Amino acid sequence: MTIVLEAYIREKREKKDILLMTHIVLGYPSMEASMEIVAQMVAAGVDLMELQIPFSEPMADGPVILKANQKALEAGVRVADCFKFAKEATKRFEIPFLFMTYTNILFKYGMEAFAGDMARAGIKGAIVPDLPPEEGDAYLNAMAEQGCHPVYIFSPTTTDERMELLSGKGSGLMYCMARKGVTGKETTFSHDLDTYLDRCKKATDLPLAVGFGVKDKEDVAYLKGKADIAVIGSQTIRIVNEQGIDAVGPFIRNLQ
Amino acid sequence: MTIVLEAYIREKREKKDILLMTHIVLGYPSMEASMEIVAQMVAAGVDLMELQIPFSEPMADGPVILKANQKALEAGVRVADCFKFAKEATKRFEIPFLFMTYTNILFKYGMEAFAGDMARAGIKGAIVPDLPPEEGDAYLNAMAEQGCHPVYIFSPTTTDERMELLSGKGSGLMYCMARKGVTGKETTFSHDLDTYLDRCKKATDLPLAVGFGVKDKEDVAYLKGKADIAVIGSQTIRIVNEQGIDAVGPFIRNLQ
Amino acid sequence: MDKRGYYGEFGGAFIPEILSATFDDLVAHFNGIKNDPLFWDSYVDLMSTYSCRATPLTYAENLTNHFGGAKIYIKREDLNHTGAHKANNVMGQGLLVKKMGKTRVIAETGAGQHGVATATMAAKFGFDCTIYMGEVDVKRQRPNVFWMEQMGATVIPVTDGTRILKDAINEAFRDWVTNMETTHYVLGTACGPHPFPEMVSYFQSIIGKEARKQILEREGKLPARVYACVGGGSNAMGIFSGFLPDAGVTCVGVEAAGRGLATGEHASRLCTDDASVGVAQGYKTFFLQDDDGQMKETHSIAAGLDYVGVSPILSQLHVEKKARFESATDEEVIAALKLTMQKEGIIPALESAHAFAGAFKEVGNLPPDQCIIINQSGRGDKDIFTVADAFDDPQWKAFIKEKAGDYRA
Amino acid sequence: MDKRGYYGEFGGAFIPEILSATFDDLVAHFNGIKNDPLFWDSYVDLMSTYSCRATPLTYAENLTNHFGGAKIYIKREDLNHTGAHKANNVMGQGLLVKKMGKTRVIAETGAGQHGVATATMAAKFGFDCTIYMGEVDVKRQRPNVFWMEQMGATVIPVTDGTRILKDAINEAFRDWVTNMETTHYVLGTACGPHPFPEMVSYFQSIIGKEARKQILEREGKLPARVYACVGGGSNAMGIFSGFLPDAGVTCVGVEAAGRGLATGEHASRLCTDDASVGVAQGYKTFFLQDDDGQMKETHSIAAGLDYVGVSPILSQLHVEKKARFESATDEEVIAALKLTMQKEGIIPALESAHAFAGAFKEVGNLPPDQCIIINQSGRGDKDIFTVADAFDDPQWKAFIKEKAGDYRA
Ligand SMILES: Cc1ncc(COP(=O)(O)O)c(C=O)c1O
Ligand SMILES: Cc1ncc(COP(=O)(O)O)c(C=O)c1O
Repeated sequence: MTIVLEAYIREKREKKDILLMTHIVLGYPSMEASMEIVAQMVAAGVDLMELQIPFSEPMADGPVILKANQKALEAGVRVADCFKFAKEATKRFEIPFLFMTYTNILFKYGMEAFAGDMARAGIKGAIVPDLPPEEGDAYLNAMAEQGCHPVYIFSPTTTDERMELLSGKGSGLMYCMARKGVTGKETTFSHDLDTYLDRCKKATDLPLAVGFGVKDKEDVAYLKGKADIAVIGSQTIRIVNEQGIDAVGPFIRNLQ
Repeated sequence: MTIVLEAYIREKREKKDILLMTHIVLGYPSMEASMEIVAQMVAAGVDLMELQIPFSEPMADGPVILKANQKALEAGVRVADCFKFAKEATKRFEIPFLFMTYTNILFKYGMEAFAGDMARAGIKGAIVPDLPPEEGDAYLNAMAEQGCHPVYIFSPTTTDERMELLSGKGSGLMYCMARKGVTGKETTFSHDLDTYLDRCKKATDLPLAVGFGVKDKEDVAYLKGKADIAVIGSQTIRIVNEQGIDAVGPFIRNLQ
Repeated sequence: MDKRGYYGEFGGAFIPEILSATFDDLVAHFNGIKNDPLFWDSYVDLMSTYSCRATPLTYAENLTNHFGGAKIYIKREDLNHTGAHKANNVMGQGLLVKKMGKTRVIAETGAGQHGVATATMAAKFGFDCTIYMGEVDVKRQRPNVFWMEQMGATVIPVTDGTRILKDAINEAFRDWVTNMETTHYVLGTACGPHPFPEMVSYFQSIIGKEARKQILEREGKLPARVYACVGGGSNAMGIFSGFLPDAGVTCVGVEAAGRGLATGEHASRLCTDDASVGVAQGYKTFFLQDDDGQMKETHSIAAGLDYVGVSPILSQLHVEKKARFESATDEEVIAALKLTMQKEGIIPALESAHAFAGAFKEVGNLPPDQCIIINQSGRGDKDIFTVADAFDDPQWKAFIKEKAGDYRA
Repeated sequence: MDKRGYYGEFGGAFIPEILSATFDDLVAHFNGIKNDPLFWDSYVDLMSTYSCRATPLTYAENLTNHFGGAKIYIKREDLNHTGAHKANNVMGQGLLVKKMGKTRVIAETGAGQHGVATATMAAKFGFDCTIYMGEVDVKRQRPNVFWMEQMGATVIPVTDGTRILKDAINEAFRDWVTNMETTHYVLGTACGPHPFPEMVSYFQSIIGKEARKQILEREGKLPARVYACVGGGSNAMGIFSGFLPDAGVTCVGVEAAGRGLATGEHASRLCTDDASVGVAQGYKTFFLQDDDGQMKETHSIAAGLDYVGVSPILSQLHVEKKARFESATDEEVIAALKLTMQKEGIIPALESAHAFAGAFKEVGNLPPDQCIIINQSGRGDKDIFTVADAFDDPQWKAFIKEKAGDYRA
């Protein structure tokens, strides 16, 4: 099953220059709203989605996603609610979903239990930014046992050697941070990015998803031919904050 | 002339059980008021008076006299004004007057000049509480040259030996502090005081003036037979503060 | 990334990919100085000319008589430049930053002591400096903010999360992942990803080294017990490290019991069952967290102890029973502070006063031929606003109101 | 009463009769300890276990580079327990009080440092303690008042006279003449009647002894100049005494020029012609006084320098040209304080910042192969209210207003 996600991406890519992956924080602004946002996104043609299980210490997230995490927790979102949500979403919608969250959520749940419930909920994989492969034995074993994809991250500071290590540990796709820093800040798409993406491509056979600062049609267009997937993170939360849930569909449609 | 003051006191004492010496701060509450207070006091039968030249740092004075010093200075009283006052008072009134002040006033004026102007103003002597004999050579010489009395102070902590030293240096009268502390606080007239005054009497042939905390008829009566002079200091200032200048005469009359 | 700094099951380096190379570099440099015999000397030289190491070991005769038990000695980290043990760590890391060729430092701060220490170090070494501080702490420790700013640092109040120490740490990491080429994150306690717990303990071990030598000189024997307050655990690690190998010495860490352990409003992670093992802020240790792994709100009168996690090294000492952990409530701490001021003329920081309170509960039961050491991690005059509030001092309030009136005019 | 402690025409003991025996006793005890070789050792022992003597001598590399002249060293009295050189004098007198068998101490205080130091010493030695402090100073140094009270001292605001340091001294004398059997007056500076100028200088000479040794160790030669601020003169006497016999060393005392010497609103007694010789507070020296001998109002941003008189020993050094006296304005002092904080991470007290300001004016003219020492008599964090006001810090004001709001609620 580990090749399921890759196969899906390659298949889709034959029809589209670039795929879209979006990101939401579960329970922000509410569980119902989250489901509605997913529906709009899927309807608008999103190809994959990250569902973030909120955590109180989202160290790698910038202000927009950070606040969404907090609000969701304040509203009482529990990990169990996220699994319930996942089960429903994967049932209702055809696209693959990934969990995104931090180590402690998995650790407290128990790695094996987490991976098992994930698989049962139909979630294809997970992105855990504070769980590097060096700390990941239990996680990797549990994911492998359940046939879930552990998605790793390349960053502009990752060496070629380390890219190969990460590529060997991860599966499904490779998440490439377009720049340093946390989510939600501006990114300048430039020659440096091209060189870096070339390095990424050389280091792995996995499909490349590029995120961090991808926010509009222009950014997405720039990535065509350089990556397989453009990841829209903070920007959809911003759209929801500023224009309401119903603006999400049009926003996504406009990106392509 | 050095025996003039002593002679006056002895002569008066033949007619009175105890003499009264009062104290005022020059310029408090005003120069005119000071003169009026002197007039009332003399009329009421006071035998000697201390005229305090105000000083900004009256270290040995308690709150009542301290405040009077400050107020007088704030009102602009200068040392020259005090000499003028003295000249007029000694002309108008028959009783002997002493200056009371602190070393710096004499020092800045110049010891010789001060003693000279004092003598010319008809002032009989001076009490300078922060000028012990050890520091007093220039002062003693100047006073002697002008025939003015340097009045020294006995305190309850003064040893017999030191009393003799002080007695040898001073003249006119010996000022005996009735207790420790600064002017203007309560004194308990008790057996301890008697023993102390006996020591004083043994140590000097000069007339004894007892001050610090002498405030009413009863206190004055207590001192009869034990001292030659009762000194009323802060209490007259309190009377002026509380009842006005015209209360001074009756207060003094009532003491005897 | 090789050695991950584990102490039993605790520690590790749970860091975002982007910091991987930065940590490799940091570990390499840290290993470099550890293996360089001249480095420690240069560190001691800096600390004894810029700060006042060796800090004294003070015999507290009046407190000893008051309790009638073992002799009480106080290790005086309050006399350090900037007023706390934080200077040790910060100056050590400053030397490291110079070696690494970086030009900017960032730090989190809770009580403000670590922020002041870092701003001070940055001024001395000529680094740019940004300090992250929870908004709640900015308010309770304004004097420290003022001094940090005057020394040229930028202080950024953190308005996310619970707006205290842990949130400042997150925010510092967010800065770091953006600026790691130029910037070193001067973590202030023996927590966080490897090599921080080891590195901070290494610099702080100067306390224990000195204290051990001093007590042997003074008493000719080792102390029965050594007390330290435990926030992140750096001052405790600092003094404990001098005595851990000694079987006869009990190391006692005192955590913040806040309004009482039973109320849940505390910051005790090791001496209660309220905490459980988790992974956050880059390392694995006991955290005060709920079943989902969300961090709880903590409470302590001492901003510097108001933290959800604790040094992984202390967690392991706890599990192995090589150190004992106790707690003191806000109220007990205020009482200990008052007693220490009035008996010895010494003002412990509210953090440090936890160690005093912990020791006071026990010292009377020890025989007079034994001695104990209390680590006074810092001085309390930085805490005047908090202490005056805790003491409910009417004259202080009147003064502040008058001052405010002047400012309004 | 025998030896009256004269330095040229300055000094003496102009004391009320009632204190005569008390001073005899004090002089006898002081002579006793001076001639007891063990006393100095016990004093150094106390200071190195209770405070952190020897205080460090810090090389100020950044300031040195900034001015491009002689190397700047800073003698770190700020690292003393209680934060200033005042501790030296107070602890010394504390030992003396124990020898005299008295049970109560009183003191005047201006900046509050001497009050805090005395309250601290009283707590440690178990003495009752009353501190006299001008009402104006109580207001500008409230934090110090708070700590004195917490350490068990009674602080009495002096509402007479100009309500600053000199008035507090008068008031302390008034207490003393009432309670001399039980009470020792711990005068805080090298002023007042003999033996205080000599005695305070004796205890403070520990600064100069250390500094001389330290600079020889570090530089292999003596400094070209030694700078100290001059309030009453105790920290200046303390450091100068280590170098006075050395012909090549110029001792420079820096007085408070306040709003400018020309404005008359200052506290400079030796470097201007505004002062003249007089007798007050028990001794003869240069005072800021009018023609009648009434003391003038003085002004300095630093409460501890805001004093009309000056040590008779310094007056004599001035007259004999064995020391040089300069001044620094409030404004220059603030600038020197800022520069020192930002370049070195060191916060001098406002008093001490006068010494820095004085040195900064000259050091650029000295060749780089020479060195100077600045005596940092105290640390500046006690001055936060004054410094924040001088810097006109809007955030500080906002903080105070908010705090006041909380108290009103
Ligand atoms: C004076 C003082 N002591 C103790 C602590 C707690 O930290 P740690 O446990 O790392 O020593 C702090 C933290 O700010 C502090 O300022
Ligand atoms: C820090 C500091 N420095 C200097 C002084 C001035 O006193 P002195 O001239 O006696 O050293 C004071 C007085 O309070 C002070 O607190």
